Amino acid sequence: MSEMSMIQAIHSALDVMLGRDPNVLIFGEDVGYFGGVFRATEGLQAKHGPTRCFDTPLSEGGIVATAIGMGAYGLRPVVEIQFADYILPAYDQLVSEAARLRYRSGGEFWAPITVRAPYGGGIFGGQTHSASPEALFTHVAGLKTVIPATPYDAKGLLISAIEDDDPVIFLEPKRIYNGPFDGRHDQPARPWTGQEGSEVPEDYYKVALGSAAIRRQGRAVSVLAYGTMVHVALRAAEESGIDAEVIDLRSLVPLDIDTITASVNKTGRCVIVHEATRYSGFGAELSALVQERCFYRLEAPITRVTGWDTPYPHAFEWDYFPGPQRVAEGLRRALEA
Amino acid sequence: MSEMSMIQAIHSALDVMLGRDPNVLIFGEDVGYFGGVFRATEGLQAKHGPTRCFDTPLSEGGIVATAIGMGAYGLRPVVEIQFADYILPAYDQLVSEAARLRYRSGGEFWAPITVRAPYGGGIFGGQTHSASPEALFTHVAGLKTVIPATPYDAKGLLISAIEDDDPVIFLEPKRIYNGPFDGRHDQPARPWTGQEGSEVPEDYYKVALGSAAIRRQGRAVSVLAYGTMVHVALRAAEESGIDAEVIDLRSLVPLDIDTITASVNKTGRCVIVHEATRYSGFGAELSALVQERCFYRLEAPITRVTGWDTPYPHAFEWDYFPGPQRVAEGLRRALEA
Amino acid sequence: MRNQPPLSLHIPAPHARPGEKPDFSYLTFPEPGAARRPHILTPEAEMRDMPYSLIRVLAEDGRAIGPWAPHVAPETLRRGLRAMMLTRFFDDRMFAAHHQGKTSFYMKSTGEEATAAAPSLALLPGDMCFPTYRMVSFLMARDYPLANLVNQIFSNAADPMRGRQLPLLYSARDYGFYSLAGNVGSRFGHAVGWAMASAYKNDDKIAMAFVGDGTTAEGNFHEAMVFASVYHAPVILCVTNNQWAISSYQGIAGGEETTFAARGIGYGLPGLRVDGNDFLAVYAATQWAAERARANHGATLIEFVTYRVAGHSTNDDPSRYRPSDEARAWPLGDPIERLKAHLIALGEWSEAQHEALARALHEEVRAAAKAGEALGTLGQNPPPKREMFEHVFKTPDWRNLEQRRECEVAP
Amino acid sequence: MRNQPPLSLHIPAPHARPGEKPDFSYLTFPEPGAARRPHILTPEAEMRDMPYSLIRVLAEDGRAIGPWAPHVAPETLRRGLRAMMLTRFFDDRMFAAHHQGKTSFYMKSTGEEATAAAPSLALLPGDMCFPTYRMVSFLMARDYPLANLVNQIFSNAADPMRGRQLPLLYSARDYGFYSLAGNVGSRFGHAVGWAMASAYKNDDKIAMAFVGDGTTAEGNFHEAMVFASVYHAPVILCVTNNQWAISSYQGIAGGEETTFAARGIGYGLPGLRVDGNDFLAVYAATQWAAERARANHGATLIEFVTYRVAGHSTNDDPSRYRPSDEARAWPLGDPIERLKAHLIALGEWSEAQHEALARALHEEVRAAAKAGEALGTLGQNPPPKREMFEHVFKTPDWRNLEQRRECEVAP
Ligand SMILES: Cc1ncc(C[n+]2csc(CCOP(=O)(O)OP(=O)(O)O)c2C)c(N)n1
Ligand SMILES: Cc1ncc(C[n+]2csc(CCOP(=O)(O)OP(=O)(O)O)c2C)c(N)n1
Ligand SMILES: [Mg+2]
Ligand SMILES: [Mg+2]
Repeated sequence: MSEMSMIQAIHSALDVMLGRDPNVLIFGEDVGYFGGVFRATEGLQAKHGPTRCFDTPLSEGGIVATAIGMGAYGLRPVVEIQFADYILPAYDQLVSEAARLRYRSGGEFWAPITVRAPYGGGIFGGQTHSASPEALFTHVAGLKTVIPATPYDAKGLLISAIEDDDPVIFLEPKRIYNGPFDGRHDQPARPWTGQEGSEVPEDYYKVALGSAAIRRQGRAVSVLAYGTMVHVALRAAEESGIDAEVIDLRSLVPLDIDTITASVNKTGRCVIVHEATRYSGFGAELSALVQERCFYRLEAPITRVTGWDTPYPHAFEWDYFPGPQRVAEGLRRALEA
Repeated sequence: MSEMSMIQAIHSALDVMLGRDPNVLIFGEDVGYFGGVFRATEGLQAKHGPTRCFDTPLSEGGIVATAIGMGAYGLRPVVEIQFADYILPAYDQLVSEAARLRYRSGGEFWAPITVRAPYGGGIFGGQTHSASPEALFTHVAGLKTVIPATPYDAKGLLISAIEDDDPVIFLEPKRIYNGPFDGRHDQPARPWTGQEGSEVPEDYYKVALGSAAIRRQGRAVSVLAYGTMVHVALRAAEESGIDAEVIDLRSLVPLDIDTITASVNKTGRCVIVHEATRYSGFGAELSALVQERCFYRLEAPITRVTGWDTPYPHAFEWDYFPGPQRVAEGLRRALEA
Repeated sequence: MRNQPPLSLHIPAPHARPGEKPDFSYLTFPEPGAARRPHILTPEAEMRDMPYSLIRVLAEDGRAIGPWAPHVAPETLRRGLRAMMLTRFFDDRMFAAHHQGKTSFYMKSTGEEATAAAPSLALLPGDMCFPTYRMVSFLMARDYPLANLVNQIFSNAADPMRGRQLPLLYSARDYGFYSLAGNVGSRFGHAVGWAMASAYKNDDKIAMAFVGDGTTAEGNFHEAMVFASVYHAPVILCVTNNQWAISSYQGIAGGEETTFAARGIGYGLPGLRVDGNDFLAVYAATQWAAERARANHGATLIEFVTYRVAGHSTNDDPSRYRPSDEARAWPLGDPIERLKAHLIALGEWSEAQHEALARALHEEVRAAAKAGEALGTLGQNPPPKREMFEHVFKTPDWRNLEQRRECEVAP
Repeated sequence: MRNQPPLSLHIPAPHARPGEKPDFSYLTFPEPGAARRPHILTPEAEMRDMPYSLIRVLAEDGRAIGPWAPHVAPETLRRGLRAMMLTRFFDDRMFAAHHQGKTSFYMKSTGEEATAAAPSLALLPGDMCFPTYRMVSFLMARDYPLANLVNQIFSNAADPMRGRQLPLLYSARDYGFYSLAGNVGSRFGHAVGWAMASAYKNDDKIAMAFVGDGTTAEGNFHEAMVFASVYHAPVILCVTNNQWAISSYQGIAGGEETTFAARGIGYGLPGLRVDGNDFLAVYAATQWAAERARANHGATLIEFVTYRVAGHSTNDDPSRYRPSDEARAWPLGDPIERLKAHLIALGEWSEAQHEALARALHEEVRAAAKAGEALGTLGQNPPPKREMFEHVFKTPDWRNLEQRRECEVAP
């Protein structure tokens, strides 16, 4: 065990897997010699060799296509898309190829690839460094979508993703790479040190895909969140004094539907939080599932607290980003009703 | 007025607009000399000239990028993507460029383009000729998404889309190009002749984007549908004898939220129908909106009747396609509860 | 400068449309045997003439001439001939089956059979082909069971794709034939990745991938070329230029601006232009590129110049957009006739043998079709419904299980 | 065949890493004046040597020599010089402003100023440039108000992008400067479409678009090339090869396999390779391609060979991946110094004038920055919140209106 930031935990997962499995290799833009713009692969090329971790042409479609072909051969490629905003040139490869390869070939070929991408806002990244595209993947049968909220989970989930025989989109909330940001942007940034989830084993371990974590037990209202929003939600519960149960989904596909329904059946109220635009966001699916399964226990409308239905607006970072006050307001709405 | 099939109505819209506005031009794969694989542009090249309607290289990304550039110049390009399945190579252009051009440039540039694509199943088209990708567009701020269900609407909505100064994704339910398929695949195909919505003016007219049509008044349950599913839902109401109010959304963005909430507030029950995979489909957004706005009037869980969460499986067409029996079953579920 | 005529938009148009005389004058062909054959380790900079030439081996009289004439055992040539003939019979039968409602869709490869049959025999076991939908002759040359093909085409209970995939979008891993899909071009980069994996593992296998002339316009064509070039991937990347992409002639893909083989130059890759109806030329070019790849000298782009004799698919009527006698005017002949003439010239084949083989293959196809029909055609005896929910993931998730139950009880 | 060594995966690596001696031996340059200048209507087939040459005009001694030496009024040259100098001062000031927390992000174009300043002056009013983020010198050469730039960089209430866009992703329609975005390459095809629209309308305007060496690997580069080639679009497509893409040297984009200009050959387009630090060469090549385009002869691909002297952006420290003295070793010099020497050699400029101009520009930048700061820097005095909800659509829909209300009352 040692204390790690999320980026260190991700680095450790990659390092461990390169060491354990010669079929694991890493590539992407600037991930080789330089170690990635967020340093997730720092030193891995020097340590494991130039064919284990290398730079690619600036071509997301090419990166994912190459990974799928390698996966079909029998390797386990882990690729980095520099920002989730830039995953769209690879979208056809992910949807039409990776997601369907096993199904359409009657099980003859499959794509055991992991696509890592820093995602989300809170860093004044404007329209092209802030995207939260998770709903574009959750709609696609055959893709798994995973989002960690702590260093411990990041490492354990990433190792699970790499060893998974299905294609996994692994979205990393870059705002919490270095500390558990809770949305209070006017306060000094906190490091991961001393925070829950920052004790990380140095070696191999897994956190299973498809199990949520209850980050805060509560009886008044269930909050469904993932990534950075878990921390914002915890903060909102604290600030508002509302006895919220905060559930960190960890993976959106597969989804831990049992933990969700158990919690909402208990509290009778539900608030869903995400950074992505609201309309057709993953919150819509969560809302639909909850009302389908917990209808008779719901005492108030399910509330969504999300990014607005606009492109990510650079100068309005803190008006767009769903901060603890907006989440707290959502909690109050869910309780008042 | 004359009777038209949906494909004829679309053809007529294109013909009328080529005639009215020299800034309108049409291009796409096989749309020129040949007139398109579904014949939407038949004869238009011969009539209006080779620069008004022409073939393009097989490159959906290139087609949409070219259209955006033309739109920025001041033209109104109408492009055809041969099947909606093949729109994904253009997805980045639509999301990162077309949808944001006006916003990011402070209103200096915009993309008044219309992207037509035959979509949906029911034709034994398998995984790559059956896609219903509407939810991939509705999540994107800045894009409009329109889906007609009758010849009259197809022409009027398409003309509105072409004249609209925002980018419009115009999805054409190809199963009903030639007749109003209601899901009874074991019965002989019906032509549009004599069917409601097949009387179409020969000239210019518009159906406004953002207004739904109530296709059947009812008091027992509201059915939200679009495209082919409108006809399936009507059939399901008829077969089941349930007094369903069938709402044809016509445009998903902008959405006619008032018509929807008024109906559900009246009936207290809601069934949502679409062909796309269920998880994170557009039905999820509809479900979320309805429960947010009509919570206290809902007497039963909102039900979704949709495609399964699998790729579109060729041999299982009629097990996958939400037919009238499955929709009727959904209506019964909504009433029994 | 403003005194010149205004701009105008150039829209390419083919030389002949329905009712007009076929015109292939745009194609200029060197004589068989004329193209030079560089050493396989030649640097790209010394081969920049190759994309503008045309590698041809079979002369009018059936002899194999020039530096590209490969050493192929007559037995291998007979296998190739058999594969091409079998393909043609099979295509005809399945096309007819579509008209009888036994399947939803079919596509023929008539006239192009050599571009897949010859590579099939030139590649080694363990190599992987990333095909297009017009390459069943690759499988035919490797004795892939006709029953598998037929059962997939009929989507019956024995369909190896379990009813999930369109007819003719085959997958045959053990035969070195990668899973097809309906989207064009999106597997081109997989081939590069697969080849890179082989190099990464210090293996000796190579990959060979195909796209059509039309498909070269897709972004993924370029991405594959870039990766192949940068990492010296042991892959052969091929463009089957059959002059048409559905109704669009090759000029719409840029074929009037330069050759498709010339695309290689922009990536520093050798570009070979090959008579695609010449079995020996296709075989020789494949072998050249394969040897170069196995020698760690990286990728080659090959353009196979051929002609799509049939319509694009069962949905297509080519007489709507090209002269109906265009196929007959095609100057490079028929690959089957040309290989047959060569074998006869070698004294390794005869008209009588040919006829006997034709009868046997015809019967083989008939029997396979009948057996498939007995098992079931489209909509009759499909695979069990549960197959719809398998293989979405390696292990079904709760949605797959719930929905399977919902579907199985559905009315 | 199986007796040869196994395959191995080639990973390109640059000639020098931090701590090593800079090494540009991979670049071979013909002398200034040496490259031939084909007539603008020359068919592509007769220009296939051009991508492997290098168009250079300015000699060591400041003279303009050879067939590419353009006729440019000294006044124009002085404007170009001024634009480049202004850019450099501006870049330095804004880079510093980032360190002071006044903006979120900045990118410099140091060393590459000629590649945008010269085209800005060579194009005609009404033409449209589709730039990269390293081309503010294009705007500087057209006297775009510094206030607009500064206000956008500071995201204050006077930001012409209304707070919605990152700093430095400008849009200036009236100055012939198309809206930038953070995604690389995705506007390359817009330029082709824009140019096709001009041809469609029988207009006389042309487009000029830029991508970086790294960005050539994106699929949209290829798609733009294909459309430009097929429709003879009046567009100049440019690759600014500054040797680096963030930390990846140009070999990772294929630059060691051939030149980027050679990509043109594969599309039947002329490919010019140009000394990007030579203002006159850039000007001359732009003019050549512009004339060809306006004469309805279609598109040209130009590679500008230059060097990215600064880090990629304010987030980057290039000494982590390349020798810190690499910029000094760059063999093609500094575009400002070279143009200055030329003007002096012409007798149209002097050291004293240069110094006076430097002082004036420095002050101009200082004043603009101050004025912008007074209006507000990042987070101080942003545009009104309602701007967040405008221009998503031409007319806000109910979601925009509801959410605007929700946001305006938000805590
Ligand atoms: C991405 C994509 N876009 C469009 C199509 C529709 N389509 C199928 S085949 C085809 C033409 C392909 O032409 P070519 O590449 O020359 O191959 P050929 O059919 O001649 O063998 C088209 C447009 C498709 N399958 N995939
Ligand atoms: C689609 C996309 N992928 C990745 C990035 C991240 N990125 C920004 S600039 C850059 C390097 C670009 O290099 P090059 O094209 O050579 O331009 P230069 O910065 O040298 O001017 C990268 C990888 C991006 N902006 N867009
Ligand atoms: Mg073709
Ligand atoms: Mg660069």
